Amino acid sequence: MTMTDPKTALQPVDRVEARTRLKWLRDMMLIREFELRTMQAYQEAKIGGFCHVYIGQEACAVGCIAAANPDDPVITAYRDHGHALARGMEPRYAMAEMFGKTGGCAKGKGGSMHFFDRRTRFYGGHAIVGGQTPLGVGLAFATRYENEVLERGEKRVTLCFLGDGALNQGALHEAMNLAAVLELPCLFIVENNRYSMGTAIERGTAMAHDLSTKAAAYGMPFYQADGMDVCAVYNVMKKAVDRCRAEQIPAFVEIKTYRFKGHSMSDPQKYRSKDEVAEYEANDPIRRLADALIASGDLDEKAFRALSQGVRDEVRDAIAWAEKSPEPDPATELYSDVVREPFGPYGPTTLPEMCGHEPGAIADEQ
Amino acid sequence: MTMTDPKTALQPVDRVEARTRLKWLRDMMLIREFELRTMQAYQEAKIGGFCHVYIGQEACAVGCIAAANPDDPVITAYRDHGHALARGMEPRYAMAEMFGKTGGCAKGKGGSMHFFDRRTRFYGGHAIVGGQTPLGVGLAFATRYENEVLERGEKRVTLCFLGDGALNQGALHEAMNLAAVLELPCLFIVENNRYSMGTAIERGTAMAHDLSTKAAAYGMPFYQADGMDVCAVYNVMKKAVDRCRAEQIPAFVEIKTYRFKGHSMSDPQKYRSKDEVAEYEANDPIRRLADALIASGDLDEKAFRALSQGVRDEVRDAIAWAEKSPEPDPATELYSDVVREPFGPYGPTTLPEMCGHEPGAIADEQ
Amino acid sequence: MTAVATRQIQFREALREAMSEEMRRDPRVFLMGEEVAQYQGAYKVSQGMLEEFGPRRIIDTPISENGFAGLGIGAAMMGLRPIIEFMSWSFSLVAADQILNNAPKMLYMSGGQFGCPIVFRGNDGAGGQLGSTHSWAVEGLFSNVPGLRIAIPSTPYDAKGLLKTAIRCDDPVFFLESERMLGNKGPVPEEEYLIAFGVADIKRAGTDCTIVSFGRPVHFCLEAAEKLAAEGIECEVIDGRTIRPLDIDTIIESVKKTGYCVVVDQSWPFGSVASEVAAQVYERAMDYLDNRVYRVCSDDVPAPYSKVLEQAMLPHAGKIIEAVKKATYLA
Amino acid sequence: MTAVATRQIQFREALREAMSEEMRRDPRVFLMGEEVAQYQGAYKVSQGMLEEFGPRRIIDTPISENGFAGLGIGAAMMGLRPIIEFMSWSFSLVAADQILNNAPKMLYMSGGQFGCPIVFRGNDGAGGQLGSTHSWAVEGLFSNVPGLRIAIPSTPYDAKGLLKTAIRCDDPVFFLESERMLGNKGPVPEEEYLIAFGVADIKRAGTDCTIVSFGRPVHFCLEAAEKLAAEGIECEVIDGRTIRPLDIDTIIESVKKTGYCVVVDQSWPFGSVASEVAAQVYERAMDYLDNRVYRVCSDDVPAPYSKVLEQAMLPHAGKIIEAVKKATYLA
Ligand SMILES: Cc1ncc(C[n+]2csc(CCOP(=O)(O)OP(=O)(O)O)c2C)c(N)n1
Ligand SMILES: Cc1ncc(C[n+]2csc(CCOP(=O)(O)OP(=O)(O)O)c2C)c(N)n1
Ligand SMILES: [Mg+2]
Ligand SMILES: [Mg+2]
Repeated sequence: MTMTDPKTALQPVDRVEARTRLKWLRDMMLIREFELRTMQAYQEAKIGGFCHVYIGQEACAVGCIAAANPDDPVITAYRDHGHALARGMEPRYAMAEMFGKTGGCAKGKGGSMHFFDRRTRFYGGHAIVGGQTPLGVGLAFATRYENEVLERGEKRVTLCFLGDGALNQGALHEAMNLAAVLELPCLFIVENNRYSMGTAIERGTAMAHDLSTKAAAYGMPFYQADGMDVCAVYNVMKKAVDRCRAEQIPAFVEIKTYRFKGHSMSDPQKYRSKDEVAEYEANDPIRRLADALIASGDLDEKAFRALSQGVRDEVRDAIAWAEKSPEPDPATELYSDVVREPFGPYGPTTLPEMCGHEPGAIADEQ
Repeated sequence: MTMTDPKTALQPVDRVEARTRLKWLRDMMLIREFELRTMQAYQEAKIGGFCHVYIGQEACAVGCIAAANPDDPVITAYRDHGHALARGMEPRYAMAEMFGKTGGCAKGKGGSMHFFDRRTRFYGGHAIVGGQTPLGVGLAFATRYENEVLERGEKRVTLCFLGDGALNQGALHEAMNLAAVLELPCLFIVENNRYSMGTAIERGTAMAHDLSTKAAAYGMPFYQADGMDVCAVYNVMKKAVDRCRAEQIPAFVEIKTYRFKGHSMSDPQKYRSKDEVAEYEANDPIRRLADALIASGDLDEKAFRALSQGVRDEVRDAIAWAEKSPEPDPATELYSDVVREPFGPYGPTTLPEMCGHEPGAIADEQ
Repeated sequence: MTAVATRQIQFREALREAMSEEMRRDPRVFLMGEEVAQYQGAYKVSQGMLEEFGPRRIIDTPISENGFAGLGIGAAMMGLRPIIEFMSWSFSLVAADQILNNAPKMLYMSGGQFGCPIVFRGNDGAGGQLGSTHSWAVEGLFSNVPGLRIAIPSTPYDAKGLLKTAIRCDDPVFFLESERMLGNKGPVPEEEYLIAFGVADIKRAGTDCTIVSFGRPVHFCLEAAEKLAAEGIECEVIDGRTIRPLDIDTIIESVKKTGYCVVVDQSWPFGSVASEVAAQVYERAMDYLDNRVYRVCSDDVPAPYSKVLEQAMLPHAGKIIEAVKKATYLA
Repeated sequence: MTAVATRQIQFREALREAMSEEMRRDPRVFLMGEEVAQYQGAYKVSQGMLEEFGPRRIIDTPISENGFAGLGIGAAMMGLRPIIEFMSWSFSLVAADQILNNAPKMLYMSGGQFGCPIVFRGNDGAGGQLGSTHSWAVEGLFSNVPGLRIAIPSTPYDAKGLLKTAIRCDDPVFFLESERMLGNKGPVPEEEYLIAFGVADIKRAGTDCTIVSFGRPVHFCLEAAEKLAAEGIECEVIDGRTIRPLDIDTIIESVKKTGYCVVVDQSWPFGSVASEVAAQVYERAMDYLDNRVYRVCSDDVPAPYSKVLEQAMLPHAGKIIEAVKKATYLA
């Protein structure tokens, strides 16, 4: 495992065309733009509840998901916008969800912390720290079960993202042990942004300086990547994904990253210095990839501006769409989607508008 | 760490007089006799509920507790008879507890799995697997707090015993991480008897063949001892206890042991072979210590028979005492000890008879 | 009294049959839990199932309830149909977050995208002198939570029919068994049948007082009813069979007829199933009630180990008889 | 209206004062939880306390609720007096085993040897658009369990007095605050005072209908009572203040006077605190009731994120007015 030195060249990526890297750039820019507008909408009180933006960490979701197949399940914690978008959720459904509208990816019932997308096999956005990790192991279990018992489908791996704060939850340890003893192809991907809220990882997690010990405790292969370099993330993840797919085993991946903004929308950030933030900002994963693509002649300033304009337009459209999407009607929505087989006061279940576009896309499931 | 070869000489114990080893022998014999009579009483339906005997593991409790000071807190799981006795609970209170009598160490309210003894700083018997480990960390926290905030008492260490099955509970991992980051002098002592109920440790725990990885994940010192050799247990634990006391840090201790009987009183034991059991029985920690003491001239057959008779008498007396102890009266006992400050239907709290003998012994606490 | 030919099987066999039949019917169903496979079940409920279905569908786990409960939920989100066995529901407390925050809410939170067709099952309730930590009657806690169904059979017949329904249900089901009843025998036909949720069963018809209960205490109610019948008081004993959904209609109908109501619940009294049934009975039948509703619950104390204390704490026929007499102004 | 001079402070300040005063008084008291120290509290409840009491008594933890809840219990067994902060009671589900199996039962299981003088406190209830996992009103679940006390203040005055009592209590206390109220201001005297547990407070006197509530919804009840007063209906609003012990006497006294009763509870209806209050009111005052008891709870669905859905789900003045009108036969 080599780490690329910040502010120098990105890792070379084998067998990946420049076109793909341009797509990664656009994906990261889309997330960034989406999150900037999210912050703005939150200030304008169009978004409520808790809201955690992904600015600074874009290379993690984009690089990891690029290394996986479209039918590999993905699950994450509450800082989930980036993963949902990187996985292919249209920004409008994401934005409408935060606006609490019926057009949202969860019809306004989930909110920022609980994004879901059946079509892209994105199993959510989960807001209890660590709570998604046993679920991730369950997804991995199900893919193996489908192969081996139901005798269908290809070998798949599950991407289970978590924050460094989740290292301290018992749920993760039970999940890792289960994945190890039951041999389940689950990648535990720690987005180590060095803080859980105001707690620096060293204050909360023993052996924070060497997370390979956490993998070793379960006999799992350990991988580490520079999360400010999407190419490095992709390279490391590709190795991890390929191995776990072939051998149908779990692995543990640490991605060293940083969040440029506060923990949530109400964080005075007294626990870290402005200098520290500035240092990481100077290592912006988007800027780095753009520079590299310009240096290699695959991008010029004009094309870059067009990309910027493109994502701006897309997110502006998303907001306009979200604004227009209707508020849910309590008379029908409050008691629907509680159960699949209605009884008593409960109404029927329907899929969100988002899923309507590709009916039957995952008819094999459920 | 060296393991003594089964069926060969025990580890030499520095600075321990033969008299002390004779006491260990008696302690182990007392536990053995107590447990044999417990099994008998259970068969006779004098004991109810779940009941787990300690036969085969006697050297663990005796060796560990010998290495600690009397004011070091001790806590364990539901297989707790050995620890309570090794710590100094009189057999009568233990037996009466299982008989469900008012004279029991918990007035018949706790049962076999929930022994407690304030006088000997034995903080219980806990029946939820792994559930005692955060409590153990809390005891260690309290000893440090007493030293550093209340400015009283000596440096203490907490002995927190657990079974190998508890390795798989999230509670343990949260407890270990907390002990590590808060620097709490808690010894996590795994009595690795190779099975949790019918599950061989390799089937339930990743890296079962090298538990040092579990310690390493939290940056804790790791110790390992042959649990069939009380001297080896003592030696290793002495090192661990001394270091943790001096440095006020946690440590992880694996004691390799074996339970000669079934998991509980209703276990057909199909998961292991008779040969395997016989092999361990040939390595009986009591027989080994007795042989060693005979070989060194510190014990002869006559003295050994006297010891045997002594523990038989003591346990027989305990049973007789337990038989005679009255059944609790629901009219007064059902609603007492629920709260210390009675309200509504609740009556007052009283200490068990066991504690009455040394009033004020732990007046510094509570 | 339908057919003398009906075979008698144990409660545990009824459970096993329900699971095995559904596993034969639907390859998506699997069973997971501690000691369910090689050990043949801590209480022999799954005896022989490993042999029939193999280790990919009958799966032993380490002692990691939160982990494997969550594993089941994840698998259910992908369309599998897990049966997750808790050796005891007392151990489900370490899994409370997964079973309460995830299973019953996934469908809602995901706006209808991911359901959770899962059954959690295991022993519930006290009575075996297991002490405070091991004697939970979790219906007192968990029935507060929407999005889940709770079934609590009292006979082998109901156990089989309800468990089959639970396994086919597209939503999460908490299935509460009782270690004290696993050896009970009762008639179970060879032919397949299912029992719908939300349909109470009148286990004994009567005119003088309605007794409502759930799970194991139903037997104490029947015992009490027998004794009361000898004194000329004919009780109607209603076995709710499921707590969510609650078949309040059957209860109300009976109360309208008898005018008196006793609710018997093995959990603690405060905010219990008994409180709920009582509150609903008043709400819907106050004008028909000729006395207040009497609740018989476990005493409001932690479960003691001692046999005499435990027996004093739990509902039993004596307490029920007393409550019926008070309710009907005979005492 | 006692003294115009009484200073007004925020709910969070009242909590902080209670903790700080008790920590000055008793060195065995310490505060532990996520972000309580260096961050000054996720909701600024513990602001400044690290500075005053130092890092040995104001202790930051990793995100390990089961771990540090258990740590607190262990420390309490040794005689310390921990205050354990849950950033939200919603996160206490991962600690359910420790807080339900250990804290309230240790004294009983140990036959009177080891008590557990501990306070668990944090935000409870929905209302901030936090969605299903983060909106628990845990009183609906936890009040079933004996051995613990549950306090749920609605004003800064009550918060301070009850929290001081909680910290001095020799038994475990669950202390339920509300993030929605932390900024609320109210009169709190400079002088020390304590509020006993099990003593309800009549927040508004009235003759026509009794409204019983706990915690934040008390304010909705008062709002409803104001509006109803304008229509000539004088409601008596009783703030239970503690759920365990429940001051049923004060409630019964009021119901005997008014003849009507509405119970308002922010948790789900089934087996809730509202069910319990209703059941007890019937049991003790059925002959005085001129109508059935009306319960106003959250709707029986997972908490939605959307503001309109969430508002529709929660109790509010409009629902309470409707219930009072129904209860008093005006609607
Ligand atoms: C069990 C639990 N405890 C506490 C919280 C409150 N909380 C939300 S996010 C967070 C910090 C998590 O940090 P990390 O896992 O590093 O993720 P990041 O915010 O850095 O993405 C905390 C404490 C929670 N959601 N769940
Ligand atoms: C959380 C929890 N799950 C399951 C059980 C049931 N149970 C009791 S003992 C036991 C096996 C524990 O094995 P181990 O920790 O190795 O201890 P040993 O019996 O070998 O002393 C199990 C599964 C329990 N008590 N608690
Ligand atoms: Mg982080
Ligand atoms: Mg073991």
